[in-house]
Amino acid sequence: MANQNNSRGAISIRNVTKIYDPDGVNVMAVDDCSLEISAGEVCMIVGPSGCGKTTLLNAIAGFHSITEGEIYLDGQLLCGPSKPKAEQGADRMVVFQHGALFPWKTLGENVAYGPIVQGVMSKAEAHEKAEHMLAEAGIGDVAHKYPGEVSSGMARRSEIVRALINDPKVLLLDEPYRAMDALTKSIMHESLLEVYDKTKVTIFFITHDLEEAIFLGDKVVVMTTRPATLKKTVDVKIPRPRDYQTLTTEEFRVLVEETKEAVHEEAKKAFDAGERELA
Amino acid sequence: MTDAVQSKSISSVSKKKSKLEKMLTNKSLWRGVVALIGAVIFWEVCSQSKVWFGVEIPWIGKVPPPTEVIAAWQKIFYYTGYWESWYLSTGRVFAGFIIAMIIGIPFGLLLAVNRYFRDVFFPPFEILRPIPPLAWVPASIIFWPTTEMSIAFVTFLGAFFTIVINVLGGARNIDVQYLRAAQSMGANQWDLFWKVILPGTLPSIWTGAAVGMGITWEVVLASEMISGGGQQGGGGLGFFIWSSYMGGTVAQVIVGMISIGIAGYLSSSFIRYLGVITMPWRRLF
Amino acid sequence: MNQKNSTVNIQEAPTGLALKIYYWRKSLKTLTPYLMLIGVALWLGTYYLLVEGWELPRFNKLPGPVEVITEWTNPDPDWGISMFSPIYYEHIIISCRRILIAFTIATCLGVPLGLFMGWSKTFRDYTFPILEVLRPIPILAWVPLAILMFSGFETPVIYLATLASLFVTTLNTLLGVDSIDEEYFRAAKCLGSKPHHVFWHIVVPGSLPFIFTGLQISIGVAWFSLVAAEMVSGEFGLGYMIMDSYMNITYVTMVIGMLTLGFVGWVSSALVRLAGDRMMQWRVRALALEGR
Amino acid sequence: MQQSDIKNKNNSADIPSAEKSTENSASLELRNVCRGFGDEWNREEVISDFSLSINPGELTVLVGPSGCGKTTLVNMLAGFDKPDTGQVLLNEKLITGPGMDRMVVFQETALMPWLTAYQNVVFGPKIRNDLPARELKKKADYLFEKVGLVEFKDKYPIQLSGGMQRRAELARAMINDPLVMIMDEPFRGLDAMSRELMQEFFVRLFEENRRTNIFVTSEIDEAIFLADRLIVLSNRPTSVRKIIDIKLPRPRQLNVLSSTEAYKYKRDAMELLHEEALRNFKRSTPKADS
Repeated sequence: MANQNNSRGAISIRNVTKIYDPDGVNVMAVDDCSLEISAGEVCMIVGPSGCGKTTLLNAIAGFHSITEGEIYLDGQLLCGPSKPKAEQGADRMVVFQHGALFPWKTLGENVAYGPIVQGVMSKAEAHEKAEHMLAEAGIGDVAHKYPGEVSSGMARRSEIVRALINDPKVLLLDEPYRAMDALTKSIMHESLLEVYDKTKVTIFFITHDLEEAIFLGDKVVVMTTRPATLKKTVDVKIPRPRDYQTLTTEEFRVLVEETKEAVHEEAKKAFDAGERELA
Repeated sequence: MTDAVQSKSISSVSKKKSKLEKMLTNKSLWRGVVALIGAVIFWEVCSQSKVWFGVEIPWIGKVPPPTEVIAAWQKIFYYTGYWESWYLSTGRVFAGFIIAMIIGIPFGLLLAVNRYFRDVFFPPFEILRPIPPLAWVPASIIFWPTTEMSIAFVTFLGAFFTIVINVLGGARNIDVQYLRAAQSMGANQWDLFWKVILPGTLPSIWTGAAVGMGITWEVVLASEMISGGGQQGGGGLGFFIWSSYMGGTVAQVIVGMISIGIAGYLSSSFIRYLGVITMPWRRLF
Repeated sequence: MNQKNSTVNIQEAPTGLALKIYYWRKSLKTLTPYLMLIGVALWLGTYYLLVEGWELPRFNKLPGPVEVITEWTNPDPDWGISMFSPIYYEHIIISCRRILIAFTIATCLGVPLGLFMGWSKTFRDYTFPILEVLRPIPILAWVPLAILMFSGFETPVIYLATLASLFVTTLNTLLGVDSIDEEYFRAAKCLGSKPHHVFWHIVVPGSLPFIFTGLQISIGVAWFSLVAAEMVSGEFGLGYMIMDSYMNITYVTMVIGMLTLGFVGWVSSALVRLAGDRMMQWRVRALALEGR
Repeated sequence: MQQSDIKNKNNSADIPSAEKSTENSASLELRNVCRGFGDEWNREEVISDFSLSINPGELTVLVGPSGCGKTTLVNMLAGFDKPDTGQVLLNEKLITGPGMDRMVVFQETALMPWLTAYQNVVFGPKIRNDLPARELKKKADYLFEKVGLVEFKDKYPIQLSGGMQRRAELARAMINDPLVMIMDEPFRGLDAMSRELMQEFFVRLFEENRRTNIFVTSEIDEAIFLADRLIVLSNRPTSVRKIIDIKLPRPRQLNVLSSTEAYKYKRDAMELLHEEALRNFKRSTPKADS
């Protein structure tokens, strides 16, 4: 299933602005943000919580519209002035922060749901492929279990398999490992890297943890606090395949040192804004 | 937690729409009004269909139209007996309800707190609970000397089971962390009960009360209809509806139905209001 | 540092009945079952003492437990109602038939109505206010109208029980649809599902837990209204039996009627709970893991 | 209330008794403790033959994979849970139940939602009424100033951010002058920024009165930054895989984490923990971190 030709999945975001209008109080969440993500690249978006990174993801996935600017995927217009809201499709698969596996379907049924519903595969074919992919991801024996019965680590892994079975152009991840403790997180990182090395699918990954960004990403984009604009872009030249030893190499430490100040500054502003708001 | 905090700071940046303005432009509110008016018109047309078009629509055809109901309501609006039945029914409802709260809440809390008490008293409670309250009406008429007391007893039963179940449920799933934190700060059994379990169960006490109130109105109406029809029937909205039905003025029956609907709604919102005042910390959700 | 095998399996884990017997035997060592017996004995004892033992002034009119049980188990009962008399079972069957009809109509109407109200905002805006206005009116207030609208005895009684459970089922189904997390809808759309997929694969299974809580309340409410309707206008059924035995002062059959009602009510809600667990395996297993 | 203000408040002249209790900090000890859960057929020994002694006046950090029984250890130290066999001792005396000499701050907030922050903090002394009202108020106000929540005194917990709730809980624990503070992954739910600020704040607090502290976490950076002594725990059944003495200079600053010495400790711990986490993942079931 590995699509080696990484000629697809290039996203180009051009001067996108997003103004929310909750009950008449218009608020700018994204301000004139431009970003180029080449095909097969792992782009990490780092920024303080609530700074509008998720708004960008929602725009690409087609959950929300954008006010100005355009977003292209492999040259085709996803959304722009003429079409503010992109259609949702399996080419841009989203993995949510708290997970969205259907609790009433077994993990196998969850994974097979996409192809069946799109009519791409027959029921039997889809289930067979689902089981095969789950086994490949090392959790083959849980295919008949319900999401409520397996650990959060396994559930998250099967959610990524559910995304990959549709052979998406882009994987959109919204802080997928935030609710996990650090050690399960390190295993999740390794499994994601494994999946990436095999499929070379473009990954748009949102996180507020800088070390996670540098460890996983090819490019790390630091966003300002609200409204979100690009503050700093760092190219991570660490060779692939990477493993947890990379976390303690000198090169990694220097990169963290370099970007830490920028992230810290933005986080402090967001933190104080939050505190002042509550007082 | 901090995400929710950040999003709040978004709205403080620009002008806030006033509450009324928001209400008026709320589309679903207008649709609701249209739907209600439409329903009343539909009722009018169907009831009048015999007179206007000569064809009688099944079921609704036999029901008097709204115009007739309003006329009937105006007629008895100034008739003291009508408001007296309001007063009597509400009195009975609150009598039964308050007794149910006074006995039900401590009983529920004791069931939750003390294991042995629960082992002994929960089985008989569970055996009696499935018996619908109205099945007790004849038995309570036999037992209690006056009809007034028998109605109050059945109303008490109606609310009692619901309140106890809600209080028990609420008290048993208080987060164990609160109890542990209080214990490590030197709270003895008594402190734990008054300072942690009681406030922690308050929300489910009020839910139980709101549901219990709904049931008491149903029970009072039924007991008034069943026993009120008898000798020294003491009036009340249930009796009012039954006697209007016996007396053949169906429009007045509908007036009775609407008034008891309003009375029920007012008393439930009163309970919700009490809940809001006694739990200031919940208002901020 | 010795790494012992962490899970010590002494013998194969018992399941199903064996599991229940195991827990039952374990509970025998504790005080609970004995206290429960004491509780029931206490209740029956006081009932017996007050009515038949000391025959206190107000209580002596009521039939005592001994009297009721002897009548209940008496092959040819004095007042015609006992375990062996066919008329007793006729009442039960008629009442259960009425409940079955009312409950099925209410479920077949209420669940789809609730699902559509949850599914499309406009439909909800038009129908929810009407429901909310009618809901506070107690079911019994509908009795005169029901008798007027429907001829005969059967339909008004069933209409009342249906109306009672219709409100509860619709409301709880609506709550069920609202309780489904927005992210499930997004994930489904992302995976390329068309509207009807989303309805059958997300909305229906997602709201099932609330639907079944609603059905449990609705069966209780249905019995509540059925008894009342039968008392006031019924011809057969348990409610009528109780009222009839009150009218001609045969109080023993009244108590039998009440206890039967309680038992049948309990059985019907147990059946609904069973159906719920069967339909929602995923919840049962998740809850089991949390030790509930 | 800027974070920096908290620092210069600390050296204010009159420090009420809460801070002078350095000399009575206590030592804790676990002697071959065993604890298991479940019925015969799925009996699982979460902790078997576990021994550890915690020196007085030290910040001991326990780090280990999720589900390795850290929380069970905390519950036994705090007295909420009793070991099946073995002993848990405080100053050589057997621990029988919860007490105010061992105060716990939990993972999820245990602030009572129906009490304001101030009422939560004074809850302990009030029910024990072992302090005259005037002095209690002075002590509470001092602590509120110290944790930087003066303007939030009369807010309900729901109105406070995650970081603030933690600080209120710290104040609530400290007002009882406990001999030992036990922290069970208190900063886990916070976002990265509040977590760093809380870590810095907690270290300042510890360095000031050197009270015996037990801190449980699964974050390695947090463990190294806070610890005098780092205890690396193994998978179930929990045992001590390694004890690492963190010789980083006190008072600790956040940038100490990017020093080469800190990286050496991190690599050392990572090695063990990654292996444990992998084994745990293969066998893991969704049981909560018991």
